[in-house]
This record gives sequence, C-alpha cells and structure tokens, in this order.
Amino acid sequence: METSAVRQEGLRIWDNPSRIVPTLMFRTCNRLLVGATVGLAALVGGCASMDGASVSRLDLVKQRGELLCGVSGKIPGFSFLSAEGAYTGLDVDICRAMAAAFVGDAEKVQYRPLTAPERFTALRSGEIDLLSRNTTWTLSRDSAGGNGLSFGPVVFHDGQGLLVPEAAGIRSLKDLSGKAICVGSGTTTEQNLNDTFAAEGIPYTPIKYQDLNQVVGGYLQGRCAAMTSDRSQLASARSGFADPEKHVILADRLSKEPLAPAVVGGDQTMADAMTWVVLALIEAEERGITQANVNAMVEQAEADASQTALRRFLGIDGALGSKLGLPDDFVVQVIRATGNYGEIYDRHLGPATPVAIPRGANRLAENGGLMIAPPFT
Amino acid sequence: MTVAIRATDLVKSYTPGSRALDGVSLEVASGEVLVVMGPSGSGKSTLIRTFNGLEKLDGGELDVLGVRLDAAHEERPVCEIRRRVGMVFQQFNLFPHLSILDNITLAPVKVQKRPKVQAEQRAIELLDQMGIREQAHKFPAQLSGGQQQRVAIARALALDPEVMLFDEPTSALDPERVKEVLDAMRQLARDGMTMVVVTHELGFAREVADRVMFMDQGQVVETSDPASFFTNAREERSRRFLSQMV
Amino acid sequence: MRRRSLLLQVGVSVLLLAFLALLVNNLAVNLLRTGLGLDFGWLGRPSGFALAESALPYTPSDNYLWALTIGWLNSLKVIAAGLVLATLLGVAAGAARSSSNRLLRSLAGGYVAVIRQVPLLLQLLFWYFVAFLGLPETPIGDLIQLSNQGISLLGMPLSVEFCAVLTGLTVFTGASIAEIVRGGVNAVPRGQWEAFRSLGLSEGLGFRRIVLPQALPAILPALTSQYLNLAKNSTLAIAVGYADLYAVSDTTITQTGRAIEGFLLLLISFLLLNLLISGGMAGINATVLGRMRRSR
Amino acid sequence: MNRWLNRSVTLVLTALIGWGVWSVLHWLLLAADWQVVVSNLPLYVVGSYPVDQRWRPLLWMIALVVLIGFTLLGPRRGPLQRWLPLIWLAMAPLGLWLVAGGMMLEPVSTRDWGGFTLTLLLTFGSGLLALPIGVLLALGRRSRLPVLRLSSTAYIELMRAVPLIAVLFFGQLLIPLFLPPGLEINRVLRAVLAFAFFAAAYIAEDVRGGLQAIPPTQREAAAVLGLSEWQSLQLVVLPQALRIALPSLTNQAVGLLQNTSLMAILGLVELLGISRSLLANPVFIGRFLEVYLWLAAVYWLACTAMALLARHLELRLDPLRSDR
Repeated sequence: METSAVRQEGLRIWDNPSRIVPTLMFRTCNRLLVGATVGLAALVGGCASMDGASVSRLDLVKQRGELLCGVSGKIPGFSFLSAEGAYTGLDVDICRAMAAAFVGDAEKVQYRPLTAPERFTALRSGEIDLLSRNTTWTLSRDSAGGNGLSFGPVVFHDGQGLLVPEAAGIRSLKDLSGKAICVGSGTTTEQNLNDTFAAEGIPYTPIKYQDLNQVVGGYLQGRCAAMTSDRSQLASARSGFADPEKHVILADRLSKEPLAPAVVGGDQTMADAMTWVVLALIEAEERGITQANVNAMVEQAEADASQTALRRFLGIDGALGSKLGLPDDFVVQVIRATGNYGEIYDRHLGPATPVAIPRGANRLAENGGLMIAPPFT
Repeated sequence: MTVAIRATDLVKSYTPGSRALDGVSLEVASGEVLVVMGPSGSGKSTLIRTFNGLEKLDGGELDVLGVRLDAAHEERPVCEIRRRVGMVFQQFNLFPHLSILDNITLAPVKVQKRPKVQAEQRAIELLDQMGIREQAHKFPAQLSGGQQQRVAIARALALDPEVMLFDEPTSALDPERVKEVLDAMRQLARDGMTMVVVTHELGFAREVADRVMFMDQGQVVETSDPASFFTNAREERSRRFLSQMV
Repeated sequence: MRRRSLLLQVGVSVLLLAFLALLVNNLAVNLLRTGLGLDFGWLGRPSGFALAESALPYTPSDNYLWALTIGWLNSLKVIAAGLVLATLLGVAAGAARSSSNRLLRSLAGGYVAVIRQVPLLLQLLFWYFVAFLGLPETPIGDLIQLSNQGISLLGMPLSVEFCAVLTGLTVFTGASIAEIVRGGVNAVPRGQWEAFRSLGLSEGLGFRRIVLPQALPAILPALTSQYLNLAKNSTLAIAVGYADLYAVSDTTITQTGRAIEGFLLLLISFLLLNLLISGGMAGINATVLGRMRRSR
Repeated sequence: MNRWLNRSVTLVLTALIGWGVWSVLHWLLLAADWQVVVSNLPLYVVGSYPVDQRWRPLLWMIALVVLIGFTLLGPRRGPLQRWLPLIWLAMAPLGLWLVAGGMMLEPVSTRDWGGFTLTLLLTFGSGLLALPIGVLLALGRRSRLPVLRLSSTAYIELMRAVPLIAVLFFGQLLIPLFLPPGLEINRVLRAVLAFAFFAAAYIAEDVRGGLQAIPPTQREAAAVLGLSEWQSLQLVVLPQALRIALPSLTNQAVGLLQNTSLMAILGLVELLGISRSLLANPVFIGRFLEVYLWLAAVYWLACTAMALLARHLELRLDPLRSDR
C-alpha cells in the first residue's frame, strides 16, 4: 500500500532544482519511505510481489506535470532540431497534443532524442512515457511476448522504398543483385529489406548505420548502390540533396509502414488516452474544427443544445474525457495547441514545406485516404 | 631514581624458528643515556622499535613510562607511549611535501591541538637550538643529510617527549656531516633527556653514554659503563666486535 | 582491534549484499511489471537480420547465438589486425622520436601530439566518411585495388568499414604506443647508444638489436594495457557500420527486447576477450624476460 | 653514408609535407564551405539552450577561458594565486548553477543542455565525482580487511575489462530497470554517474601506483609522531601519492573529456552529438570534413589546455622538483 503511494510520486533528481526546494520536506519523507520500503523488499528478497500494473503511467505524467516523449530528432518533417534549437515536426506535434491533453499544456514536454536501436529499451525502462518516433506498428512489437508495447492509431501511412542514383541504371530489385544497400540498423526497414530480398532470392550486402543521417551520408558518398528507408524519409532526404532530380525512388514497395505512437504494454489507461488523443485530431479534421475556429466552435456548441454530437466531442456533454482519465475538454485543449490532423500534416509535410510529401494514403477516408476516427460517443 | 623503560624477556620473531629478540631484559633509568651496540642483524633496531610499538612483541613484557605493553596489547597504550616518546630514524623520514616548519609543527598542531602560532614559535626555537634556523621555510630535499637529521630531531622534540629513541641516526650521513648531528645529541644528553641510542659511533658512546649495552643474535651479551666496555670488555664476542670497529 | 576489523568487515559485507539484493529485487519487480523474466531461449531463434561481413557462413535464418558469434569473430578480426599494425606503427613512431633526423623527429612528435588529443570516435568518423568513402576508384597494379566499395589487397577483399575501424584504431593506439616506446627507450642509458655507435652499428640496427631489447621489460606491461584499450575501443565500430560484437548485440537487443540478457552476454564476451589478450601478453612477457635473464 | 641516408629522409619528408600542405591549402581555399560551422556556432556551444538564456553558459565558458589564461600566464606569486585552486573547484558548482538555473535564475531543464557546454559539464561533473571514488577504491584495494580488498579489486577489474560504451549503455538504458519503480534519475546525471564509476576504476589504479611509491617509513614516521592512521593517510601519505599520480590522472582527465563524445552514440547532444544532428540538416548534407576538422580543433584545444593546466599544477605542487 505504501509502495503504490511511493511509486506515484516520481522522484526526479537534479533536473529542476527550483522545484525541489518547496517540496523538499515532502520529498524527504518520501525518500525515507522509499528507503524503508525497498529495504524491506530487499529483506524479503525475490519473494516480493508488487502489483505495479495497478498504477498507470498517466497518473505519473499528471503528477509530474510533464510528458517525457521519445523522438528521433533527426528526420526533417517528423522531428528535427531547428536552427533556433527547438524540435519541430509531425511526431513532435503528436507529443505536444498528448501533453495538452494529459497536463493541459502543450509546452510541458521533455523530448528525448533516441536512436532506433535504443527506443524500445527506453520505453520499457521508463526512461520515456511515450514514443513518437517514426515507429512502425508490428505484431511482435505490439505483443506482450514480443517487445511488449501498446501502439496507438497510425499517424502516418508509409511504405518502404529504395532510392537510387538515376544514372546507375537500376530500375528494379533484380538490378541490385550483389550490391551494397545502406540501411539503418535495428529498424523494421532492415528486416523488410531482408524479407523482400530473401523471398526474391537476390543476394545483397547490408551496410548498417545507426541513424538515417549516416545512411544518407553513406549513400551520397557512394558507399552503396541504393539506400532504403520509408518513402517519406527518402523524399525528405532527397529534398536536401544538391541535385534531387538525379535520384529516383524505385516503384517497388518493400513493405507497408504504418507509423504510430506507442506506450508500454499492459497499461490500458495510458494506451487508451494516447489512442483517443490521436483520434481526436482526425475527428476534428472531419468536423472542420481548426486551431483558428475552435473557440468559436465551442461557443457555438455551448449556445446550441441541438448539436449533441459536437457537444460530446468538445466535452460540453457526456463526460467522455473522464472515462479516459483526462479532462472532459481535452479535445479543445489539443486542437488549441496543435490544430487538427490536417493542419499538423500541412505544417510539416505539406506542399509549402521543403519536404513536401503528397498526402496520399494519409487523406481522410472521406477523401479516399485511410484516416478515420471511430465515433466519439 | 625512577625507571623510564623496563623490559622483561622480550621475544620477537619475523620468521618461525629464528628470533630477532630472544629474551631481552633491561632497564633504562630516567635521565640516563643508554647506547646499544652490536653487529648488524643483532636485533638492536628491533629492540628500540618495540619500545614505541613499531614492532609488536611475540613474548615478554614492556613497561614504558608506566604504560604496559605485551604480546596481546591493544592500540590505546601504544598511542599514549608514542605521545611521550620521540624517535629519530636512520633515513630521517622527513615528509618531502611539507616545508621544514610544517614538518615540525604537524604533530603539535594535529595531535596535541596546540595553536599554530605557538607551535611555530616553538619550532623556530628548536631549529635555533639545532643551528638551522634559517632553513625553516625550505623543503627537505634542499637540505643536506646532516641538516635533515637535525630537523628530524627537532621534529621529535617538538612534542616535548620524556624519552628519545635514536635508530642509527648517523649511519646514512656523509662522514663530514656526522659531527653536527652528534653535537646536537650531546647537547640533548647534557640537558638531561632520557635517551636510547643505537649507533656505531664509538666516540659518542664513550663520551656521552651512561651505560653501553652490547647485543648479538637477539640477546644481550653484556652491559657495562663505557670506560670498562671499551677498555676491558668481558665477553669474547664484544671484544671481537670492538676490534673490527677500530 | 581484531574484533573491530571483523565487525567492520561484517558490516561492509552486509551493506554490499543488501545493496546488491536491492538492485536484483528492483530488477525482478521491474521485469515482472513488464511481464518478462530472464530467459535465454531466444538465442536459438532465427535472427532475421543480415550481416555485411562474416568470417564463417551466416544467413539471416541462422539463430541469434550464431549471429553474436559472428559479431565476436568480426571483433576479434579487427582487434588482432589492429594489435599488429598499431604495434608496428607505434614502435616506428617511437623510434622516430629518438631519431637523429630532426624533421622525422618532429613529424613523429606532431603525430602523437595531435592524435592523442582528439577523441577516437571523431577520428573513426573522419576515416570512414571522409577518407575511405572519399576514395576514388584507383587500381594500383593488379594486387591492390582501392575504391569506396571496398579494398582489395593481394586478392583479399576488405570492406571499407573494416578498413576505417582498423585505420582509426591503429593510428590512435599507435600514438599511445609511441609514447610508451619512447619512455622505455629513454630509460635505456645513453651510454648504450654511444656504445653501439662506437662499434660502427647503424642507427636502425643498433636500435633494433641493442636499445629495444633493453627497453622491452619497461614497455611490455604498459603495452598490455594499450592492447586491452584497443580491444575495448573496437566497440566504437558501431558508429561506422562495422558489424562487430557490440553492433550485433545492439541489434539483437532491439529486436528481442532482451536488454539484460544481451548485456550479460556482451560482458561475458568481453571478459573472455580480455583474458585472451592478457593471457597472451603474460606469455610473451614471461618469454621475453626469461630470454633476457638467460642471456645475462 | 649515414649522412646520405639522413639527407634523403629529409628530402622525402619535405616533399611529403609540401604535398600535404599544398593539398590542405587547396581544399581550404577552394573546396571548403564553412557555412555549416559559422551559421551554427551557437548550437555547437550551447546546443538547444533557450536563446534568451544563452548568456549563462557563455558567461561560464568565458570565465573558464579567463581563468585558464590567468592560471597559465598570470603572475607566479600574488594574492590571487593562493586562491586559484579554490576558484577552480568553484567553477563546477558555478557552471551547474549557471546552466541549470534555480536560485534567482530561471531553471533550464537538462533536455535543453547541449553542445560544448554539455561536454564540459559532463567532464567536470564526472571527474570531480570519480576522484574521491577512485581514491576510496585504491585504499580499499590496499586494505588489510579481506572483504574490502576483494570487493574493491573485483569492482576495479570488472570495470576495467568492460568497454566504456557498454557502461554508458547500461547507464542510459538499464539503470532504470535497477531502480525502484517511480524513482527516476535524470538522463544527464545518469551519464555523469556512468562516466564517474567507469573512470573511478582507472583512477583507483593510478592512485594505487602512487600509494605504492610511498615508502612505508613515511607511515612509521607519522606513527611515531602520534598521528592516527587516518591522520597519517590524510596529511602524509595521500598528498604525496596524489602528487606522484598526477601525470597519469591528467591522462585520465583528458581521456574523460574525449570519451564524453561517446554519448553521441547514445543520444545526448553534446559537442559531437549536436554536430551529427546538424549534418542531418538537408542544407549541410555531406559537409563532413568541415565539421570534423572543426570538432577536432575544438577537442584538441580543450585537451591541450587541460594537459597544460595539469602540467602547471604539477610544477606548482613541486616548486623545487624536490624528491626523496
């Protein structure tokens, strides 16, 4: 019983000295409690059984007043360190939306730039609360017997492709037989590459790097005949080349890559909260609610009792938020902070940006895409 | 006359089967100067190192200034003895990282908790007495061996000991430096200090010692006054030793 | 006093054990929370990832254990080659620093001064991304072919990743070895140099036959620790895409989520490697010292 | 004949050096584009530190540079010289306060720390932590008590057998698994701890070497003066041992500074990490050589300054080059 009380209060050392002072006494008590508890637990040894699952990570986040969000930090359009020193991108806005819903302030996010190989360990170990880092949703990552994560809805439908220099005369996978291919290690990209080429019986040499930046470096320096990654990333990388028109993305699609945020498995409260924040972004776009008009929409809905569905969505009726452990007006908070899904997409990947990826499969279902939200009832 | 040191049947062995001290008994009176002589390996250094607990006894009993030491002794009496007994080594053993003044004041300040100013005043007095006052702010490596050994004597005296132990204080010195150290020791003896001196300096022994003790193979061969020891030693071993020395 | 030290020891042991127990207990609690216990069964499952180079046959359908073994062998390969080359370079540079030619001396001095003050990781990145990937296609005769796809020496193909790691480790460790050699050589009395010169021996011969053997007893122990450093530093290969033990472990840990188990295996492998190197060096040390003693 | 050999070596080397200098100049003047360095200068220095607060790490760094200059070039004697060691020690807490904030300054979270500031903080922090741990381990390894001796030895040997990257990996990703649920240690602090515990094992061996070089008679001399074992250690043995170990401790410190670059592999944006992020920017793609040369210059300067400082300290502690 003591243990759960202790666990809820995350003790953070050294991060923010100003916060330590006012709560010092409280913390000292807590530290003593932790000491006493773990001391006892140590005596009992391995027999100690603790029901850690009963406390959701969401409570910890709320108590801390800040979301620890794992991002890549190196992919333009998704998460990238701007010259001003701030992270921006679609993945980053997902973190911000979560923070707006969880703690009421989109700026209360600590970004942890993670390499692909370390991201799951970081999530599992509690180093981050939520992973929003170009992560492909797969069975083994989602399952308790695998990486033990819980994925949210897809925020970007991608597919793996191959980028080759046009002059090399490579037109299909067969032309890559025996060639070196640059790939990021520890990614599904690596496995898809292997699956596809093994199935076709084409030999190749994988040159593995730790992050996309080095994959691009290796490719541009001519180490590999081709580089492979999600097609969105290939497009984003190519946009920065000195001569983008001299590189082509092969028509072959090596995989489907539904990219989605994830939290640690077995924590239904946290997973649900994450899921419905993403869905709210999509639903808001369906309903035409934007950052600019959200306040007006709220006023309008409050005035007009007949708008029952809208009133539920905006948290005026129905207390949907409470069911998730969130404020009832979490949707409003989120849209105020980041805008709807379409706005986020346009801001970072739209035609006006340097990356400029056509929306394609990421359009709303009503426009022929794959994005759709279940009913908010 | 009070007894400063009384030793009864001291036994010390480093390796099983051979004894560095083999039943040594002696008495040193307060104010007396005892010179211990003997060939190397005779156990004389070991003997005086037992007096302040640098060597643990394997047998026998010691009474130093009223404090008892034996084979089973605890730490506390050793501390008490060391506070009241000073020692000077063959290799001076000054602390190379401290200035001469700091070498002398270290123990008075840290152990006896005397005020720093007072300790320094006393140190200067002692250096003056040793005739090396102007070296106070130098470091040991800048001094000659004779000067270093006089600093070592001053360092021991700074604690106002009741007994001084000298372990071959001149053996590491150049011959022309020996005299200045012996002079300092002579002065000390004249002032009435109780001294136990292990040395090969026959002249010093003849002139200063109240008694001379001759040791060989961990045993006391003979003890007598210097005049009779040097002119008319009783034992064959003593005579052979003396004839080699001269 | 004896009782006090006994008490102190018991206290320390209890504290240490309690601390370890606390850590292990926390680990157990945390693993339970995420529904995973310690388990090495996954080692037998197919890895599903390819490796760019392997000393023995390997395909993605081989199991994780075999993949890790290949990684270990790759590490061993680059370490072994690095030991030999770094020693040669280090001894040459160390000798050059005592050379009578001033230009050669200062060149060797500059090499040591620059290389030792720049992080190895940065040097590796330089060798890989700038030096080796910048190589133009240059066949030098039939036996040596250079290109940024790989290097072929006497018909033996080497990947650029391997070459970059090897070069980086060699150059970096060589600088440290040069310092050690110089220290050892300086410890040999100058009279020995004058002696062989007066006998009419050339500088090189005198250095090899007279000075170096006398410097060896001082050099060897320090050399061992440099060799161990080289082995440990080889793990930085991950930064330039060479499939060494650490890189394969890293991929394995990500794919399986078995961080603790993977880490334990990594530790054991490195302890093994260390034993191998220290054992070998102890042997060499004994031989050299034995020979010196006999010749005396 | 020997002279001919000498001359030909000189000739060949001159040709080689000439060729090297010519191609470097050629590259510098014609091919190099320093935009990637110039336009991102603030990022290299402070990372993503809030723009309006950047003066704080900058102030700290300027203070450091001034202090280095004063220490190396200032007057040998003088009132300030006596306080120098204390001022140096104060630089670490000062830097921590300036960078982290709190106490009148706006707090800045560690996620915003980066660039050379983070490199220096990691080095300072872990170095200051590692030294006392290392000394304790060295003493433990020489202890008469078997439990203390064996556990210290085991720790030292285990740490020295393991590559640093594995220790850092442990610190970043596995330490949380060993903490009670709910207890979190900040990521930068975890890195500092990992570096400190790693370096402590190496420092322990250097200090042990120093301790072994002190003759046992020094302890005896201290004992007969009535100094307790602790006093003799603190006043007589350790000061001498540390002075003897100083050159190797300097090497450890320089190594520590260089090794902080490994955090780039594990996702901290210190100097090398921030550079790798910058190289991912489409505008600067492929500018490896410029960035790496620039970094090499920075690291070289920092390490050389450190070595010079240590050399200076060595001479100051040993004004007479006295020796037993």
